[in-house]
Amino acid sequence: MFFQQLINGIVLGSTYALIALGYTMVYGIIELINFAHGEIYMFGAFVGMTLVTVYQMPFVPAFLLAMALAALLGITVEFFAYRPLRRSSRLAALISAIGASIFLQNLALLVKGARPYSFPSPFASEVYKTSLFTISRVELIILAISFLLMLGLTFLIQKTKIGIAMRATAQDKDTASLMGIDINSVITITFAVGSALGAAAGVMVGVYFRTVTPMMGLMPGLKGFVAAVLGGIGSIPGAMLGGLLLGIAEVMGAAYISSQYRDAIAFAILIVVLLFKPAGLIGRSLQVKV
Amino acid sequence: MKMNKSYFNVLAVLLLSFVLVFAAAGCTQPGTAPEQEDGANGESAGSVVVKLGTVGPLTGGAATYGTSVRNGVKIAVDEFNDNEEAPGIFLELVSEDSEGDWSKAANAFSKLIDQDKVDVIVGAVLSSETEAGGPIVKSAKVPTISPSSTSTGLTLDNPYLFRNCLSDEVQASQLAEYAVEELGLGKFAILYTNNDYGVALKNAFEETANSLGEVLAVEAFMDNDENFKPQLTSIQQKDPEAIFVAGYYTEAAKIAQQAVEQGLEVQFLGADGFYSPVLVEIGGDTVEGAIFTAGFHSGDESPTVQNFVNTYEELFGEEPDMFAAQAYDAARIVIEAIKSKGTTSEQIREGLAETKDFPGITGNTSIDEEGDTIKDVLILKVTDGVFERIR
Amino acid sequence: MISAYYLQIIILAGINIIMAASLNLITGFTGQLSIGHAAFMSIGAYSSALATLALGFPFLPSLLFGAFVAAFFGVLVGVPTLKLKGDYLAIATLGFGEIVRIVFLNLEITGGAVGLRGIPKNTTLLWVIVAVLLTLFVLNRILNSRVGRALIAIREDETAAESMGINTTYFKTLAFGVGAFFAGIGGGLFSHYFRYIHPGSFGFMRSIEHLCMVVLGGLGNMWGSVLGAVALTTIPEFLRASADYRQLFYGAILVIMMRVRPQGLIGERMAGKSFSLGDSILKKLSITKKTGF
Amino acid sequence: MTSSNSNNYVLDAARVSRVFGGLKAVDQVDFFVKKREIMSLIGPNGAGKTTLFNLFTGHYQPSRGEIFFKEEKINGLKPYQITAKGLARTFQNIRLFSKMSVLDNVLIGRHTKTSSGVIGAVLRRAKDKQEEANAREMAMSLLKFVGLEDKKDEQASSLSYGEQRRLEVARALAADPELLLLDEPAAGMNPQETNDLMELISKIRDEMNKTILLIEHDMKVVMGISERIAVLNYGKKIAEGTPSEILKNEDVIHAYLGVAN
Repeated sequence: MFFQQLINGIVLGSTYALIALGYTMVYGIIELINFAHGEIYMFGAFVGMTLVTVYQMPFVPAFLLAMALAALLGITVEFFAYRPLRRSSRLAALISAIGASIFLQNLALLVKGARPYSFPSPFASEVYKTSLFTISRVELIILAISFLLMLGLTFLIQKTKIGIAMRATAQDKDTASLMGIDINSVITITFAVGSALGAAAGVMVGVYFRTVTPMMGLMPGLKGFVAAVLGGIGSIPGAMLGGLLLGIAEVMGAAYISSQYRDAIAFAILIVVLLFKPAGLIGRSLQVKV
Repeated sequence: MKMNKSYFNVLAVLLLSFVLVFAAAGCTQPGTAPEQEDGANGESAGSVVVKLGTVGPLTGGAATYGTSVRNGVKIAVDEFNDNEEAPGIFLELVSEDSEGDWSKAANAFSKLIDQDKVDVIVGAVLSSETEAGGPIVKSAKVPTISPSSTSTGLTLDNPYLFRNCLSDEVQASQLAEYAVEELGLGKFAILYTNNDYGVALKNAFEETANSLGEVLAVEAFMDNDENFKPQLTSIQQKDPEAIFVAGYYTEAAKIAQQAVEQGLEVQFLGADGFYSPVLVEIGGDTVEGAIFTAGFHSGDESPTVQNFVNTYEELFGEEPDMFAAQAYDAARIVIEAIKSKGTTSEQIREGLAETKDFPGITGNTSIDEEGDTIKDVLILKVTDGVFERIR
Repeated sequence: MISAYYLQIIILAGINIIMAASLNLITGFTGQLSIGHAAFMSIGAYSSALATLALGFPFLPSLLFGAFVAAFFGVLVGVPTLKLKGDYLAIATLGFGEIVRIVFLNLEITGGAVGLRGIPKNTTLLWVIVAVLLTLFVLNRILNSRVGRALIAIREDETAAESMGINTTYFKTLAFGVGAFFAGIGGGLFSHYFRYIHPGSFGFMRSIEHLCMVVLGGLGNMWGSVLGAVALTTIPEFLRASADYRQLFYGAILVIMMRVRPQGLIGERMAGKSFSLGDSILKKLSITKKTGF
Repeated sequence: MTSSNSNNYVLDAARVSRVFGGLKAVDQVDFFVKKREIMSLIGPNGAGKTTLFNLFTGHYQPSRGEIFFKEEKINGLKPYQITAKGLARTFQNIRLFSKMSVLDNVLIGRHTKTSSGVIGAVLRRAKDKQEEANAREMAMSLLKFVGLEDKKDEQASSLSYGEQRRLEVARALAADPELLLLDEPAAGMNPQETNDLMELISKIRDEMNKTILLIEHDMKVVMGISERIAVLNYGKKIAEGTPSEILKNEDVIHAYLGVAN
């Protein structure tokens, strides 16, 4: 049973990790907790579902189009809710983000209604059994896509020009700007990439659980954020690690301690980790300069 | 901030005017109320406007249930007005959002009572919401009937609070008996949603099932959870013959799906929370054969049921669920009380308290001296993607 | 005679003033970002209700009992978590809040998922007014004293504060304890007003709501908290008129308000001292250094 | 070996080292400051001067070695505990409580010498009022001492650079310290302000009987007021002595001219 639960945790955790990546990228650049990220995830799931069910689009193009549209939404949200507050306090921006989140969630509610939509899985529901665990095809696909996206993101950040610009901006906005980097477009691209990843997670979760609802972003959004912090917010490998650990912790807690306290156990682990690693697992806390 | 200030002023003004427009529109929901305003109170024309309020989550995680309730009530109200069931009496519907938060539900109750001066309320939806509203309607003496709050003892010591829903204890124990005696099952697992509904079902089922057979595992989940694999993996270890899912349809469908995916081939059992087309929409083949208790069956041939189902589909583009049906019946019970006793709150309360053998779409309904419902429990089975009555 | 509905809104606004003002002490004045204030409120609400129901306490002692239990947990949480900074502290308080909610959902003594009913309705407008005034009075006095200076110094520059001989851990814990104490009072008033409590109302969205009140009103400004609490209690009620568009407008209003007044409704210095202080405080809340990718 | 047997040593550090991930920022430094002395610590940028300060004030813990303040071992103590023992400091990059008033800044400096807690704050008993009044009186006299009494109600961030430096000194003095550590007090000052500062430092020693240790790059200040000078380079103490001795020291000249040994 242990290995089965481990697999359960890894699958759950990889979706958290994808959501956490969006949070952490935005945070790395402008130190904003992008509260509306959960709604972008929801939006991505809706777009994917609509394209597949209404327009009969094959899965892969639908998936990519959902990512693209979510990227646009991310840019729009940044433009209206965050950009005007860039010079204000971080908490003002946080409240604006919360407002944007409430707005988007209820917009979806008005347009789509409260009832869950069914997202028929485009994959055959095959199950692979080994002696230690069973894993379904959807789960394997989710793991593979998550892995590919994280690989792609790492490449983008480490090897491309825009990635270097992002890292430079994250380090020091003013200096980066003096070096001729257009901060606004770096932020726009960061939102686009982060939102696209969120949408990818949304579509995959939608397919996995075969449902899409306007409220689906609420808890995963929170968990994604927690995962990002657990890993060390601002750090991309941290977000991946944090997501996986949170998923595994949640599953193991439910399996071996008590399913009633599933989330409580996950949060307790989070707090304990932070007490020992106050800047998250991979986050570097700089020594306060006196 | 170097943004154009006047631009924001324009935005703010726009928003405010929106609010005002909706303020005007919100007072009377178009289509539900006749032209006469309650200011005249209809004395001269001999017409009376009875205001009926609803409270339930229209936003937030439980919005789907609250919306169903509002829809169900709306059909009953429209029907009453359009058919002029009681000439001279018009029903006006005012719906308030509780966000699924009981303290906000309390605000909604107070607002309906004090601002809108409603005469009767159908609501709230979640038990915690109705619990919070109970003291308010009691002191304001506004009769209230909840279509879905199943919490044990909810209506005790409150002569103004009634409900129209199956008792969790009755459903769960009848289902457990049926499962053992008719289906020949003996080894059970329970997966319950950690709210008053799930807990009450779990407790009752566990007690009966343990006396007739054996409960091997009990696991919990939270409302709006999506991933049930850890619980299902633990349950699978115990190798039960059946899983009783004490929760609502969305989660139940996902549970069935994930269980089957994981190779857990057992009989699924459930309660009236399963009753929604969404169960099959999402669950597909995996919920095939699931057996659950319910108070409503849309396959029922009776004209009232068919009429309701058709109207609902026409108006809202979907099949009604259990919340909508019970809400419709609750509103019908209110209407019967108005017809038989009168239009004041006190008369409606008397009428509600005396409800006996009301032939609703959710079965014959009586209200006992505590304000609780006595109704028949149906047992349904998912057969070829539709609900079939098996008892 | 004032209608029961308005009375209820006024009472809720009063309770929210207590919540916002006490959170302002922690976040606005001491600079420690907390997203778990509802947890202290729920601890106060449950303990005072249980003191009334199980121990038969009169109202005032049960309120104080709830407040002290909340303060105890404030200190208990504060001691280990306060070495965390900025968003890491925020997330730890959020986690604490969720843990508390889930514990209440599963405990037998609190009625678990059914909630706790039959609490006598002891909270009246008079009680709320007195509690609000006392809260503001006490917080104001604390802020205009040696203790308050130490708290604000921590927010302004923790390193320099420590160099001035301020035991920063002690004072941060103190701020958490005092903040939690008043949140506990707010919770006690809440439970004895509604006569029923359930963990559902103390989730992280409630904590976020408290934070919105503080930031919207103006960080580090007690009048701001009063205004923020009143605004965010009444706006959703006004918006009931917009029916289905209500929450949509609520979200839009938050965004627009922050755009128009990012420093909060009352951001800058105004009459009285502790009831003032500016807006750029929040840069101090970001201690987490950027780590880059 | 320097030990704590000389009674007039206010500060006495024995073979103190501090390593940051392989880099020896401070390397086995012996160091002492005598009572009522004005002493300077100089060295090229990155020599470890501020790190040494931070070791004295408890912001950093030494990797090795011991530090005594008035014959009492202070390593392991937190900065606030060390301040309470009578060692106050200013910062290289001014660290005022910028949103607070000038007077409040000084009052915070008085923190260790006052004791009112929450109860006192709320009740304002006679002794609390008395304590507050005394603290204010003391703070005002310090503001007068540094020439800022007219600005007491202004926000600290609104002061000019030189004024901010003086306010930092007043704030440190409010703790009534025996030893005052000043980290580059003349940095960024114009010649007039620098002269005023030198006068102020002498006054602090002469009128208030304080011991002063300062880090400074401005040689005019260093040579003008120091009785003793210690020179750090690459974390090591390379020289120590009177200003005239230091001026003649070969190692020091090399260090400053950047010529390799």
